[in-house]
Amino acid sequence: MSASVLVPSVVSPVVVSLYLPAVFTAILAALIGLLAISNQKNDLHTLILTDIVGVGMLILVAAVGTDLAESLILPGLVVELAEIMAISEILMSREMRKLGKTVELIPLPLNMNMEIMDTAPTFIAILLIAYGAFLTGFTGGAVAGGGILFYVLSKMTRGVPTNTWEGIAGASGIAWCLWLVGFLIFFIAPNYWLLALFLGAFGVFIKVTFKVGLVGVMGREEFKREKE
Amino acid sequence: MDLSTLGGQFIGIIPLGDIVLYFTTFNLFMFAAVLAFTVLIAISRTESQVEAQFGTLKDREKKVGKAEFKIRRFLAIVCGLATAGAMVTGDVFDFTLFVALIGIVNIGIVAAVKEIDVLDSAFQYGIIAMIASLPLFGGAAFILASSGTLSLLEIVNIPTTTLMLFGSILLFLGVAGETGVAPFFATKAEMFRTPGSPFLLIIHLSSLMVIVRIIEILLIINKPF
Amino acid sequence: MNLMADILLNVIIAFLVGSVLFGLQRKIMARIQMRPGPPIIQHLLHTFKFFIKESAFPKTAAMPFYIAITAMLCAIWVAAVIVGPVTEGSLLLFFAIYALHKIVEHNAGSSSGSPYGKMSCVRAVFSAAAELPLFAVLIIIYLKTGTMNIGNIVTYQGQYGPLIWGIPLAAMMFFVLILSKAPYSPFAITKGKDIISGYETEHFGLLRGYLMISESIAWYMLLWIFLTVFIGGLSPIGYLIGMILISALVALINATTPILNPNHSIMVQVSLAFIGVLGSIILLTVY
Amino acid sequence: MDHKYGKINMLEFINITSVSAAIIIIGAVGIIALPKPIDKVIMLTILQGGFVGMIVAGKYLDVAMAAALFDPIATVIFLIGIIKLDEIRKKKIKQKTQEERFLA
Amino acid sequence: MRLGRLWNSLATPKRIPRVFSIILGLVLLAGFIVPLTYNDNQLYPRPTPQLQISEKDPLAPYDRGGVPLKEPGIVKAQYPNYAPAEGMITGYLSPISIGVSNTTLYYGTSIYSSPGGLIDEILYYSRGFDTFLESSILMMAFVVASWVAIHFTMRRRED
Amino acid sequence: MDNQIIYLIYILSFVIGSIIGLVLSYKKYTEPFIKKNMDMVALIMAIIGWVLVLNNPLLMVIPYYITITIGIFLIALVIGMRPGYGRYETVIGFSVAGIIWIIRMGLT
Amino acid sequence: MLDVYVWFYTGAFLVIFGSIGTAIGPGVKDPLIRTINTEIPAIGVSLIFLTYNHTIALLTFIAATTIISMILLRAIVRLEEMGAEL
Repeated sequence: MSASVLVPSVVSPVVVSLYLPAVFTAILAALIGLLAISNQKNDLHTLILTDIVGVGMLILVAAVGTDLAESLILPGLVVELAEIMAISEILMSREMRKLGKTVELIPLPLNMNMEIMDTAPTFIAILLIAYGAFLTGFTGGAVAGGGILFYVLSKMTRGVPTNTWEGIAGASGIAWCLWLVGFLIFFIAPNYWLLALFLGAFGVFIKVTFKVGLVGVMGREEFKREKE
Repeated sequence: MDLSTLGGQFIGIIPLGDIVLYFTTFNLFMFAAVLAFTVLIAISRTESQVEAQFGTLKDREKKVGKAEFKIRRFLAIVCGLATAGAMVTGDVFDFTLFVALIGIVNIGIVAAVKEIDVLDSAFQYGIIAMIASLPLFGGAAFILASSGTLSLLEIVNIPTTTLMLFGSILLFLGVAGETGVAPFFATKAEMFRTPGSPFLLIIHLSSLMVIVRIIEILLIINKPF
Repeated sequence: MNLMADILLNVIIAFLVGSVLFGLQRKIMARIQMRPGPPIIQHLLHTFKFFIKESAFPKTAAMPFYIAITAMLCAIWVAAVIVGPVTEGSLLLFFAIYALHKIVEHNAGSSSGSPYGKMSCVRAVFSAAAELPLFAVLIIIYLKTGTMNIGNIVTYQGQYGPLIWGIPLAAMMFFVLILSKAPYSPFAITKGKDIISGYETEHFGLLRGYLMISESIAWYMLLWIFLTVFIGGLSPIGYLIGMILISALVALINATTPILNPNHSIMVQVSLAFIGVLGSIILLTVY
Repeated sequence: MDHKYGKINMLEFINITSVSAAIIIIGAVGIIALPKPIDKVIMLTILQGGFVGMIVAGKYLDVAMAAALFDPIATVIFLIGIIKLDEIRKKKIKQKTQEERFLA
Repeated sequence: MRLGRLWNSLATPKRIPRVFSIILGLVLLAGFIVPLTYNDNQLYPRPTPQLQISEKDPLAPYDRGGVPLKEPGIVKAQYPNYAPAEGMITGYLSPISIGVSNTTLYYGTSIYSSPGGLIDEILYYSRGFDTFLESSILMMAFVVASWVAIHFTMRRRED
Repeated sequence: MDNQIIYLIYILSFVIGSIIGLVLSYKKYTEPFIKKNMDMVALIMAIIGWVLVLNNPLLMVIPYYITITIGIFLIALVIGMRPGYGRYETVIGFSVAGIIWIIRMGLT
Repeated sequence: MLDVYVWFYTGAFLVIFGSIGTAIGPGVKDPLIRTINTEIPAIGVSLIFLTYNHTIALLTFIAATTIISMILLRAIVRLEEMGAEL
């Protein structure tokens, strides 16, 4: 394996030649999204359309085409995900307050008698969690969290009390601290970099998993609500 | 061109791998001021608004509930720390992340209130913050693509290209959107109608301080001479 | 020790001159409106008066905050004096101080719990949108002179003549900013009489005294920055005459114009800032 | 890729990449063109199938695995959403008609 | 006073996102004119796309050399002097990934090497502070969303 | 630094003079400004004050800052009087001093 | 090498086409349809990531897209259930 195959001294000409079309694609997509937003009066639609603007941002970052760019995509992605979640929650709470108690929320029984809903979720969820456990870090967290989320969403696990919720949130807070300790070890005691790496990777993994799993707990409220 | 032309005396750096925090008089002053405000917020109670009621002679008192108080104080402290970080970071992408953190926390501080109007402006502000993530990260990516580095301490020695100028304009728009600054303050001003002034202070503080800081960064990236 | 004495000296000068200028301004406004008007010393006496009055704190206030905010306002303007006349530091730092001033102004209003303070707070946030672009005039100065250091700007002007001829639009923008900080000005929406005294409504006694001290220092400092940056290298007498002239001009404008509606005030300032920045950049590229 | 078909030139283009590209484009056009949500979801699975093909062409089998795991999830989520919305809308129409009848 | 009415309408919260998107769109239009000068002397460059995979490298596309725990991989960082253990994480492979890379060519095994591998070097070490912020952003978003969900959406009958 | 101390002294003397002038004038005049009489004491003080300030090189014996301080104090006494009072005196004092100053300039 | 360009331009096409479809496609007044349409640009971005060999970013993006569409669907269903008129 020659060194140039491992790490070249400059960015490869393929990436350089693709930079212009990539940036144009991103700008076009963003423009379409922005124009649509500027014509949009419905708040929910605006929220959906911001997704496209986010796509433009991801392409802009990816177009740099280095390892650095890849590691910068992850924050962008996370910011996008995080904001969409917080804002959609605010939108719902606003509408709920606006309508007040006059409109009673009618809990609907959901009759989904699909074969796939009984067998698939457990299997897929287990696969995802196992796979996520291999990956660690952000990716692993997102994958495993997606598995948990999916499981919670499609299974009848009702009645998760607030305590459990706070417990999960607390666990992810501790995981965050683990990651922080790992980060500090890197610079205070560089000899133990391996320990720091493991702390960091698993801290972020646990944190992201639990956090994503929480979405499922929130989602359960809507999709699996039965007559109270 | 060096950093001391803009911010006064160069005091020192804190290296964290590729991300280097640096201090000039200017950065240090802003850092200290933001931290002072954060401490003040952490120890303060909230005020209660007293409003006259129609029809009677009674007053209505609007207070911040205990659960609301706790979460908002927590978010306000996080916001203060993030702002303090944004004051001293010497890395463009790190700065954008700090700004994104400030944006999401700001939304959170107002999302915890009950007034519909305030929630509405929180939502509109959130939408702007989401749209603004495009110019924010996109601008940083342009700067990276054209200069080959993200560290301000290196960029200061690189001659400006047109793409860097374009990237920094985008960066500025992104920061403006993410912190809700001119002329988008209208959404933000609406959010201040709710009680809880110490927490609202941090929203305003963060946006103004970040704007001051982004001007320094823009001047570092774009060297007119 | 010498530095400390220097700071103290400058702060006292700033306070006294600022107060007297405020008094002068009121006097001129009164004469224009055919009233006798208060003595010039009135504003200063008011400041002293508040220190011997009883201090009361509203029950609804956000406690340590409500008090600390006045001390904060004082501290940042003292810092401004240190940056300005004492050490001749970076203009950017002065910009930061001004931004902090906006924050404190905003929060002095809202921390009391009074509806008037709240209104003033909302307007302060709103007006920050307009005043910061005006303050961004400092960037134009940087583009023109290539430095942010006040001392270097003064030497630059010694070489090439006052900046007010080179970048008149920037000077205009800064003047609008100064105007917006003056009491009774068309842009003084945070202290408009429709909301009693704006953010100061619920600060009594000692606290009000501190607020007034810092306002005087702020007025002096804004004028000082204007004169130093745009005219440059004046003798103390020159500064005094310049400040009196600007105060008189501001008083003339204030006495003859109504206070604007908040939205309009903001948009007028934003439009002025827009014209100013664009025009200055065009002027810079032409020359 | 598949050079055993190399006799005819045209067939050289029929490799896994171009086939999946074609599938993807069909899926994309289908998603936009078809009006009914259920049809859209079916086209979405086609689109995702093409996407997995693309990844396989790039030989990133682990990514293909993850994509293969997540695609059905997306489908199921959309299905749940569609069914739920359908139910709500039907109920609303029913309520409306009932109200109209009551008024009449 | 048409101007006044325009100013009033610009200050309506509901309109601001739309105004912002129009302004942003106008600025982005300039992106078509700006000369996109790509500086190919970047930090952390990577080989040509698909090069490693066609060279039948089992660690593609994240192979940057190095021997696990012994020799650092090749990393072109910004400030090598501030990162004493540079390249070690890139070179590190977890036992699983060593096993996988010995048996097959077509799994981008560096994913299994997590913790370790190039992206981890950037994410946790040389630009670790970014990750710190990133995970904080995620955490704050979840704090906000879950707080709103718990206090408003779920307990709506209480107020 | 020394310069600044001197200016501080000037300002202080102005402030103190104004306060004293205000207090004394309130004692002296109990009604608002109605009569347009000239106050001789104030007139003399204003003339002396303005002459001292503008023409301090004439008194070579005393250091200039002391002269100016006294002059400013006297001016402030008159300016700082109750609203309406002391206006004409100030104008007259200023014009007398100005004439002297012009003559002095013309002679040298 | 050709593959890379096929991926890239297919991705770019999907991004632009999908964006247009999401913005003004038929029936996008229904938020559900609009959300399904956003999947097209998402796949396009995935292909562009694949072009640059951003493997880990690609994996995370696939997971994140699913989560985002779930969040959006939740909001849609919920708002519809409330009968909110936005």
